[in-house]
Amino acid sequence: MIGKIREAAKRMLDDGTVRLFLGYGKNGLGDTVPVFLKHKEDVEALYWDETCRYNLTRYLTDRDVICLEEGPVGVIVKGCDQKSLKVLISEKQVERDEIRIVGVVCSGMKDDNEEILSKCGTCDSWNPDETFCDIVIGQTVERKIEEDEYSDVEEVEALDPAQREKLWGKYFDRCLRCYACRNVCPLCYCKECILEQNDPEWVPPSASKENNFYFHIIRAYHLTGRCTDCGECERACPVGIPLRTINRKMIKAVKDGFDFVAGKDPEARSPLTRFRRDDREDFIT
Amino acid sequence: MNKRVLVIGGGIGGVQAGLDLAGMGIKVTLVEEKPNIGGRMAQLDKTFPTNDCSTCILSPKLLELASSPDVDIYTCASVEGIVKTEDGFVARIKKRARFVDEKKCTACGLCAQKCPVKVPDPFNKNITMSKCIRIPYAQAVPAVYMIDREHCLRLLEGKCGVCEKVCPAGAIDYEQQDEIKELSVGAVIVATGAEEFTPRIRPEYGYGIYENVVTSIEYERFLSASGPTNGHIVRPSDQKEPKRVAFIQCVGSRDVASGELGYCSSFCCMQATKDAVVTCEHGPNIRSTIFYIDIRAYGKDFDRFVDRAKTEHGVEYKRSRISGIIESPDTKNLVVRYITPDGALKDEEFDLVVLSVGLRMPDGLGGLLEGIGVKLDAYGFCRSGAFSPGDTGVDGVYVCGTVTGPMDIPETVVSASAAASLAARGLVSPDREPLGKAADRKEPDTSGSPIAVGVVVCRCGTNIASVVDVPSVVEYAASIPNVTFSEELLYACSQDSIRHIINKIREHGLNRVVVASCSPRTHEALFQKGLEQAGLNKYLLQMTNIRDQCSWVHRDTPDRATEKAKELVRMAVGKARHLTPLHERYSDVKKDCLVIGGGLAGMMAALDVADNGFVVHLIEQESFLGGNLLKIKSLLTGEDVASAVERIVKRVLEHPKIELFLNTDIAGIEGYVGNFTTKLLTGDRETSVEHGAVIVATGAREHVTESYGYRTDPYVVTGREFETILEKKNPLLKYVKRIAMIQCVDSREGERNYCSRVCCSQAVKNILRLKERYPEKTVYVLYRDMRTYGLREPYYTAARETGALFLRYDASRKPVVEKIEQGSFIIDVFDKILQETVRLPVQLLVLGVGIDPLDTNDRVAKMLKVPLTQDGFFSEAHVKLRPVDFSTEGVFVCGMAHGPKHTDESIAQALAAAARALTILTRDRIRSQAYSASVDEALCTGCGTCAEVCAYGAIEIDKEKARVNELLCKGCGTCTAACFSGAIDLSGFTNKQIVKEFEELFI
Amino acid sequence: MSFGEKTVLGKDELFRILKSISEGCEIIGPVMEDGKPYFRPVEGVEDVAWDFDTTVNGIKEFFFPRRSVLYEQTNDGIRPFDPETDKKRIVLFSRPCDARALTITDRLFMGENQDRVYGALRANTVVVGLSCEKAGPHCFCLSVGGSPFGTEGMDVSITAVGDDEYVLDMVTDRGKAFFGNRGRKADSKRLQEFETLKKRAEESVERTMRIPKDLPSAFESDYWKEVSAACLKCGVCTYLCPTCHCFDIVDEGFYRVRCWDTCSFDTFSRMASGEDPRKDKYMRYRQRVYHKFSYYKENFGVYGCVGCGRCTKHCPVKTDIVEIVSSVDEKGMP
Amino acid sequence: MQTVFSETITRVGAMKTIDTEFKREIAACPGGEHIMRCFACGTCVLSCPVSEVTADYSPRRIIRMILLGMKEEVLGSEAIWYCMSCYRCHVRCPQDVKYPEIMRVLRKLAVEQGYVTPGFITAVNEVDIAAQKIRRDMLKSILKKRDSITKEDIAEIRTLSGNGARGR
Amino acid sequence: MEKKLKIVGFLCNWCSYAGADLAGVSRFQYPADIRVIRVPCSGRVNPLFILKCFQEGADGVLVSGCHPGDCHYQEGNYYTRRRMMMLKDLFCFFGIDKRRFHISWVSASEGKKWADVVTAVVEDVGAALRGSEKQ
Repeated sequence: MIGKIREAAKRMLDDGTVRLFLGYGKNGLGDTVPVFLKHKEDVEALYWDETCRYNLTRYLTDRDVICLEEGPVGVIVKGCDQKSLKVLISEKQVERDEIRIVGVVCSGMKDDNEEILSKCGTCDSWNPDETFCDIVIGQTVERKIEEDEYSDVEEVEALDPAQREKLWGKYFDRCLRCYACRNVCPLCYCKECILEQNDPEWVPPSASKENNFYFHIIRAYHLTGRCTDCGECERACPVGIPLRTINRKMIKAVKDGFDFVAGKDPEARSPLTRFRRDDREDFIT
Repeated sequence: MNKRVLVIGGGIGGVQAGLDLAGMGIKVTLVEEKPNIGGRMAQLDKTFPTNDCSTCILSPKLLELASSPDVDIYTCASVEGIVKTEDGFVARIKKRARFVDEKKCTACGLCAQKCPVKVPDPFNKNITMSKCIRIPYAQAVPAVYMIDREHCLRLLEGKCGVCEKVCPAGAIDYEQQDEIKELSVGAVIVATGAEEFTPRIRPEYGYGIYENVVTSIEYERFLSASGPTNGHIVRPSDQKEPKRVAFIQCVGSRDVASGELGYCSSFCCMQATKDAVVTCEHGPNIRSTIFYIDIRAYGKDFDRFVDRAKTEHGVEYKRSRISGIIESPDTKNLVVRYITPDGALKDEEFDLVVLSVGLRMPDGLGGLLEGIGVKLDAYGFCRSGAFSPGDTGVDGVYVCGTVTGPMDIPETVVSASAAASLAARGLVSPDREPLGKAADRKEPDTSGSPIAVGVVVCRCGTNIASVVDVPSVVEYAASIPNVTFSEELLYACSQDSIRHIINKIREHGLNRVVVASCSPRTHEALFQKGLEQAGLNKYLLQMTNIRDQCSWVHRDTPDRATEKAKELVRMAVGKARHLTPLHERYSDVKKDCLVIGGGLAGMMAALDVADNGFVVHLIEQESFLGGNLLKIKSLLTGEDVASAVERIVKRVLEHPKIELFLNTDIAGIEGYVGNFTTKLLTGDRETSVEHGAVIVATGAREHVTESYGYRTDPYVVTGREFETILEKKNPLLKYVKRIAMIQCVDSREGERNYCSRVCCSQAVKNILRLKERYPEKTVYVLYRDMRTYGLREPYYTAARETGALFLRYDASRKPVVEKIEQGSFIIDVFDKILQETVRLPVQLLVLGVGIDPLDTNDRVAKMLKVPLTQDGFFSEAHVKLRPVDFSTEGVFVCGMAHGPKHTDESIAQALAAAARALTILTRDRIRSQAYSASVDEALCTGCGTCAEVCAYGAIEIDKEKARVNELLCKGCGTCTAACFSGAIDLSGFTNKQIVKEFEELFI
Repeated sequence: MSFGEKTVLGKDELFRILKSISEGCEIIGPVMEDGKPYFRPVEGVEDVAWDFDTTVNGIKEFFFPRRSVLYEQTNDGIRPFDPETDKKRIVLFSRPCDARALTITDRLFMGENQDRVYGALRANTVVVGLSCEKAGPHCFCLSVGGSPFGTEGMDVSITAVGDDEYVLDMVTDRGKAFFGNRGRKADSKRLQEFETLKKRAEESVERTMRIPKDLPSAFESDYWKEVSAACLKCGVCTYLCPTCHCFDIVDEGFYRVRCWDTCSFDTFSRMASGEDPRKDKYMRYRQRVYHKFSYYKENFGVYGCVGCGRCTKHCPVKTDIVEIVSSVDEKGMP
Repeated sequence: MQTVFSETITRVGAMKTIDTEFKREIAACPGGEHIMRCFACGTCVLSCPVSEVTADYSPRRIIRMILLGMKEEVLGSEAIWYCMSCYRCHVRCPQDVKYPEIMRVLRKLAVEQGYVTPGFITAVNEVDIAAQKIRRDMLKSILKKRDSITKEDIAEIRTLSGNGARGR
Repeated sequence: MEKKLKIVGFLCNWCSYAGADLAGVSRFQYPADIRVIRVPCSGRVNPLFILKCFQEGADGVLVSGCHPGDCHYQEGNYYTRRRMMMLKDLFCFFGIDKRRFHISWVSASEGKKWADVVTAVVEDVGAALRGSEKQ
């Protein structure tokens, strides 16, 4: 698999179809890190194994990365990353013809202690979408996709308001406001996040429990109908807050409320930019 | 052709006609006898059915007229004579001297304070005394004083002269002479109105003898906060608050005393109901009772207003015409004898009696009108034909308002607009040079200077001050940071208050103004105009509602209401600090007009607009024109309908300016005032038309009833079907001897709790037509209230004289119809007079079924974004003063789409809608509001979310940035709430302004 | 610096001593939360873990809190806000690198104009250190002048010497006051064992960072763009770093609040005019490296880093500072 | 005279024939022209001094019976004889029905159609004159004390009319 | 006496604000705990406003607009409906009592309904606060 990836990258860099190639490599300690290759000679730095968890589409909107080289960019995407890419394209952040998509068949990523990530069990796109990617590397994998009952979300929904507040209070007490969850997310591409504005100031920047509550509510709301549950935010959080549970709550709400799943169609926009005359009204006073 | 129109009379009719004409760019001269315009409506406290304070909804219109550059107003003036010339008329106007220079007088009131001579105050119906030099009332327009020449010591005997000494503006001029002016005009509109009956016409009511018997208009002054008693109801005899107030209806109306057959004055039932409700509101221990013959609540939401009066306010309604009043000498109370429903006589003592006096024609007017060949009817009214409302038979002379017959305010406003459209004929055309562009005043740049907020807290008479402790709110406002000036005013909306605010702005160098008063929806424009006159950008105004949403609704907790008012003021200042100057944007006007519906109203509106030279696109679903009118043979007043319809349809078909679309549906209407694009569907052919205004005339349909076996029995017909039977001499008539007409079928109950206005008159018309040909047939009419209002009452009298028997029934005890066999019924109805059930054998049932809205109203309403009423008819902008407008600019309504109405009323409304549309089409440019979205390019990521939610397609994305088309943007702000990064904001309601507004609550 | 004589105590007796000392004190110690070690305030000594890897958050936040109110708007003007700093506290089992980090942050907060909050908290808190038997995979304390058996910043240093015996080393007078005459004096056999354990611990520090002598000359090289390309500009490395002490002061309602800030955020060095001297990502990452390994060293003679390795361990994209700094000579020099 | 259609109109319980032409018969007589204008507003009943003291006398009901065509009930009723033609109802009627004139016509028809003997009319006139005399004498007695009348005197007079109760 | 609550009401100018005016005109009484902010359309109400209200100490928030289909700006309240549905769901998920956040449709002719809505909201918010104090 690694050989094919390197060869594909080399060809692209060589014939100039891409000026920059985003892939996975190793650092000194043997950890997998994102690598940015400019020359066909560097393709040796590319690796592929079950720890290539990063969602590289994040860097397609990072001005500091894109401006490294003029011209089209090649990027390796797994099935889950591809969904984020579709949302980015639908929100005009990435021009389809300015990127070359190298889909890699994934057999489920593993975390630090070698267990398959919970998101991969229920993932329906181990095989990247041929019609969407430029090249797909690896044999298609036939597997039975586990039914996603959103048990983590239901667990929280079973609590009464006071218990919920206590639960999230515990987590948000830990939150450092380091914004790793925001900065790792491919859909948080705003030039200046609403949290950093102070005229008017929407959420105070200091990391008290209450302020953190409102930070996470805003983030969850801004991802409603857009988040594809790639899970990077939860992985990046140093203090282990179950951020995926929050995002999946909204994914479930959007699914139930508007029968919409993000990341399926690069043309479809978030349901909050659409409406139906007969939308639900059971919550209206 | 001379482009000036003379409007005689400054009541609400004359004012509305003047406004519409000015709106079309036509010069207007308005002549009013009294020292102020506003007429009787200015004397009213409140108006039904919404209980709006009359002055509050009237003064914006008076101010708009007074400040319009195209209108000259002559007050204390009368028209001596009018002579016809080839290109119009020459009017001789006598302007009586005011002895006060209108240009200089600032209405400061010093002269009145010092004037030693006391004179009965005519505005307050001589209840209180006023001074020899006075202003009619606080919010009078024009706000100029006047010396009463009959009582002035200086004028009569050369003594005193105090007023000249104290007048700071040097406005007093004793030498001022009456002037005569010759004025040549293109057309004349007579809007001189009518006067009230003096109750002396019925001496048995003791008016003028018993102190506590007052007329309805005097009582209005008692109720009015600016009246003699500042809104407290007191008995004239001992100035104590009365416990029980009686209202006696039909004083002078429906009475031979007012003319051969007597007529009804149309509005007294509802005015009494409103006054009774306001009286009950003054406190739990004050009750009102109304004695009436029929309650004529025929207008929109009138029946619901009466029901609310009964159920929520506890007003008692007693059906009994009062024969006389006796005063018990010691207590000065008044004993009123009435008949109870079961026929017993009862006496009840009242502390105060209000006589609901009707209207009659003033005597002097006849001479002037006859002079130009205008004929008056038996009652002295100047009637015009049903199919030509406002017409006087003399070309160029038109009439409107109560001079054509007693009517309520909405009908007056409609007839005024109609007269304006007639008078405009030939004076307007699409290529008229545009209206003078409002010179953009040089506004000082307030961005640099420190924020100086002025706070004005309005007492609104007692409306606010009776609940909210206004002085403490003013004092509190002064303590808010950046507030450099705060003050209270009795009526912030009055012209003198506006001038006062303007002075304070200049004096204190204010660059933000907060007005705590009533709803910005009704008064924002008024105060904004004040700021403009003070040289301040009018968008530096922030209003906050401490009346409709505070004092009126927190009456029982005055302390919390006061605290709320304070916080509302602080919130308003919070937002005001961040207000920035804004400027309106201009867009061009397409000169065509779209008329939806080819019925009578649609055709008349289309003809009127087209006759004035503008292209009309007339859309009709059916394959023929005429709508409901085709099913009517003649009108109550006798005019033949068929020939009239034929004439109108012919004119429409041949009119060069009318583009007719039959069998056509509307697929969609896009755009906004001055710039609509409508997609039409004829079969499968789609065409689109561009136009600047829309007139909705979709009409209505007869109600289909299930009652009394109508659907199955040929001998049970509706009123309209009976008319066709009469016309076609149906053989059934040979067999039928006795006919029963049952009124209010399915009306005024349950969901359809409204009166369809026309069924009573239809029954009367059918009786008269029937009896002309078959005098021997017997007719029984079973009714709940006979609502043949206005000049239709004589026809009701004539119907009784044919021998038709009118039996009243209660909703709780409806007539029981038993079908013996085909064409033979027995009706049991309880006759209150005989106190027994009377059994009537009849062969034919004629049902008065009323009128329902069309089911398609919903679809049209959605396309035009206009609301429907609870009953499904189109809901106009204001029931009283904007009866043909929608709140959406550029869209108007007329005919039965607005609600059930008579044929002549439909036509009047059609001409009115045409006039209103012309006020738009005659302009080259439309000023659209200043609020618009704008994008901060540094923050915008070009994601396009804002463009997705914009209903007006006002946002495009180019070069990865969103761009707003300010002309299309309507300022709704939906995009600002969709944007993640706060890159797009809405001027006038920016994120910062809204946050700073609610943040004040938590400091 | 230590007094030289060491004492030995059994685990139970040590536990009892610690219990008695921390009577009436607020206890802060390492606990496991959701499978990760954190320093948290705990109820009692019994809740504290005796053996744990490098904790996620260290002890910095107990002296330089994430959020502390400085001033308060009261009816009669703005008043300094005094958090109850006079409460006695005890930090149990701080690792040598965290304790040594205190000496670095002391240099900032305890200079001539001492920080009111930080100073009070330092004065009222006893720091009980626990030496590292075995270094973690990311540790490189030796390369920056630290040591797994270091005692800098501690009041007393405890070292486990096998079969439940602990060697105590009183570092400060306060430490001496608490633990002075406890336990039997360490005999030469124990001291010998202590030295061998120390040597073994130091050998277990696999990672060494070769800090270039002349970092400034690599300032203009494109090297920094390459190495910082993957950086997400989040605040994980700085907020978990025991020596990072940058903060921002904001007004929240009635309070003027000091809260942590990080040089990697876009708004950190943006000036009122909108101009930003360190606009691009690589400039900010380079600044983080130079601050710790060049400027701090020049000004104070010690590196601004204690080699705990948290920044590499917790970085979402595993940016390895050791490799980056070590390869400057090779790849970054002009 | 057109043909008369007789029909049965039943007042609950008693079936009576009605004559729809009765109202026209009266309208044809001078003074009765406006009978059909009545819209039963009740002013006549309220202003009638006789109604005030006579429960079952109501001018309005008589008019209604005429309009309904109950000829026999009307001409045969005692009620039509109570009217003392004081004309107060006539003055106040808003529709100028001229009720007293209609009473004169009814009385003429009642005599012509044999419901009463001619002599009865003179008897009624005599009653009117006697009633006026009694009224004159009573007034004479209280006029003496017109400047010092007391509440008790007034109460005493009221007892004669049964404390104002109708129907005495 | 009922504790004074701080409830912020965001009212759309064309329907709900007019309905509130009509409630005034019809003198329908309702509790004085609500403070109204006039916005052009309910679509203008940014969820951030509601968050900031709660954050700054509001006891309850009410967003009121035209009935769907009546919006003066054609579609504003359709988006409001979806946004508020998601926001309310989110609030509940994090433990904010759903009785403290209300959305209502009040048209220009529904004065009585406005008074009833405010009364119901004030009761709900009061109950929610009493409920949480009990815990």
